[in-house]
Amino acid sequence: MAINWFKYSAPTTFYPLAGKLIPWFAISSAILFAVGLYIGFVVAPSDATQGEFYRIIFIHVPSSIISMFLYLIMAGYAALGLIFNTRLSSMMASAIAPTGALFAFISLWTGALWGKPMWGAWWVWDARLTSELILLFLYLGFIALHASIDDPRRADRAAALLAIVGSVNVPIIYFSVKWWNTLHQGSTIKYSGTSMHIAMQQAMFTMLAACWLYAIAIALMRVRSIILEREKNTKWITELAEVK
Amino acid sequence: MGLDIWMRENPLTYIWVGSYAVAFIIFAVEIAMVIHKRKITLQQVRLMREASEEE
Amino acid sequence: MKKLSLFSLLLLVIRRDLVLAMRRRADVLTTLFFFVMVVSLFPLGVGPEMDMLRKMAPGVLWVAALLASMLSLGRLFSADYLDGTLEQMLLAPQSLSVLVLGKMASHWMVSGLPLVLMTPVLGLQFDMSVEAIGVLMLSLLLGTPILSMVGAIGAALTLGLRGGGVLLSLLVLPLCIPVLIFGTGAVQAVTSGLNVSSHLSLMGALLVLALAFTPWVTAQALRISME
Amino acid sequence: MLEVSNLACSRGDHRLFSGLCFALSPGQIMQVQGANGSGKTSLLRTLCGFISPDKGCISWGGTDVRELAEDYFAQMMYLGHLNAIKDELSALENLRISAGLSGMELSEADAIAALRRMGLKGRERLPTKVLSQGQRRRVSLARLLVNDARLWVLDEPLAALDVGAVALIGELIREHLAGGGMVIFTTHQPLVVAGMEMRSLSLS
Repeated sequence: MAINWFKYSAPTTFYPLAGKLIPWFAISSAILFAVGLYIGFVVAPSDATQGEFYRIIFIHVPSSIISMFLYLIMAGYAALGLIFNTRLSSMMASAIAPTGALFAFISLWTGALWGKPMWGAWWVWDARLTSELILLFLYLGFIALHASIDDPRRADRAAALLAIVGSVNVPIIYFSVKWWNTLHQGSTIKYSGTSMHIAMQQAMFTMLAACWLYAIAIALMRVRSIILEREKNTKWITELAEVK
Repeated sequence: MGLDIWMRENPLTYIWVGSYAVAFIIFAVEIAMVIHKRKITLQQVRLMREASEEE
Repeated sequence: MKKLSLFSLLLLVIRRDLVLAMRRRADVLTTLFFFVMVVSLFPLGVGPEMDMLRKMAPGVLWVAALLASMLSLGRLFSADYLDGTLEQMLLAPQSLSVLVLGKMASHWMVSGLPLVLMTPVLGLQFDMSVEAIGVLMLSLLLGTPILSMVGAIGAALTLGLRGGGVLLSLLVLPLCIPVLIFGTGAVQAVTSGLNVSSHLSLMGALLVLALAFTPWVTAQALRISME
Repeated sequence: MLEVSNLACSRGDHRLFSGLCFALSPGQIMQVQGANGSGKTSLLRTLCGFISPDKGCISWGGTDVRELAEDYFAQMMYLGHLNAIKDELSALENLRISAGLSGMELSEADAIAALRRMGLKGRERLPTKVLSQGQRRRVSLARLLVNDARLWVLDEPLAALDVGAVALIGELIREHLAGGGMVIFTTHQPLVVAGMEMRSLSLS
């Protein structure tokens, strides 16, 4: 069956579709959070070396992973918007940015909380934490640039270019930070790795899925507001049920 | 040092209050902000529509 | 009338910007003074222990160079933007990327090269060894052009915006981190008796990469900002 | 040569014009008219490719200008509100550099001749910051003399000019049209081009 993807790339069809999808994503995200927390705190045993503290990784690792992927997805949407001049993809990019930044922040926060009992310091210049911090700066740069340009089209295009340059730079930054870290014999976060208990893995994957669904739901909610705002002069917006 | 000892004695509370609660508060704030934004935008759109209908 | 070749176009832009910089010397000198001053403030802030200063020197000089180049980046396109020359550049029938490359090159000669030349004096303030100063100069020589080139993208994106200068630093500084790491890493390697060629060749690779892509990206950014 | 079809352009939320169609053939001149804010400058900037239109197409010799890109830029020249001259440079340096930016190597003798024709005799080597507004505009307009572009896009070329200079511009445009050139311009002052039919396009 051939699906006409272009049909869904128009704000007119995407807006109601997103509205219908949001509750599903939100509800399944909430259920998975509950399941993940149950497995993570009740089923999974405490770790031999780290005691109970390792349980932070159920939120720390998913938020790190998601913050990195969201940057790439955001850059991808931004690039689509820049190249094919599609309005919706630029809107998606600016809807994803705040969520990505918040996940980066959560990852840093939980990383610090995990570091305190492990190393006795809130902040350690570990390669992964440092890269995460730089990632947060990149998100903030994207948001700040988008916010300081008044003309929405120029804002979209300028921020898109920045996101593309940033995503090309992310691997370079990551490897240089990693290299810098090994040079200075810094400590590197090591998770239980291969010896991870099956329940720990289940908890981690459930939480990861829950976070993904949350990120999708919130990004869709935000993009609906952006669509409303940008297209407020068009006819179809004034005919929407919620506007009347 | 008080915190260090307390932390070792109550690891689960430390984890819960320190990371999970913070994460969920952040999520809640984000959701509230998005809902608020939608309300404001809808209001604006309605105002625009009424203004154009009066013309 | 003769058609200009791309290379002579490049030289024309470089020469023009250098002449303009020479006629507005104050701008060039402020950047240099800023660099010297920031570097000189560090011993006052952290105390005069020579051991610690010697260890800190490469990082301090590199960060100061980074900040000094941010300071001058705001001017890279703004004068041309305000007097309309940028419009004419966008209509250049030859390559806009070449014009941009010329502007990057002259920006480096005006704001990067003086810092490199100033380094030995400042290195002595920090009691650095001769080899360390040599490597530091070499790493700055390879690295400051990258700062000018990556910075040009930010300068083009923030053209004509309110608070452009601060925003520019926010956008560009994270992108410059690898340069900082390899630059200071090279000096630390030489002081601890390790081989510096790997750091410097990585820096060289970054320079080649920047040369290949940044002029084009900056040209696109300028087109976006002129709309 | 220059064809514009169904062009629409907006600034922010505000639609400036839409469904704009016209064509310009060699030897023709067109004045864009309209009140302030009607989009005259935006139209000219769209023709230069600074602004990408919302809808419609601009073609040059039958090909979309976005495809031609630099080949199109080689055949047109734009004079905007801003003079594009540097205060620190002399009139001569300014003229030679702007010719250079448009890809031409201009000899000193040619540049001086052009500046003299613009009535700047004796001021060629002064820094432009000591010149008056009108004289600076003349330096900027001297580019018309040292360019072989076929299409001139002039935004308010007569601003700050005295009667003599206006007459001179009229003459320059007539020569350009006689040589098969095209001109599209905006103005708030009357411009007489002897013996040429002046077309007009009004934006409302």
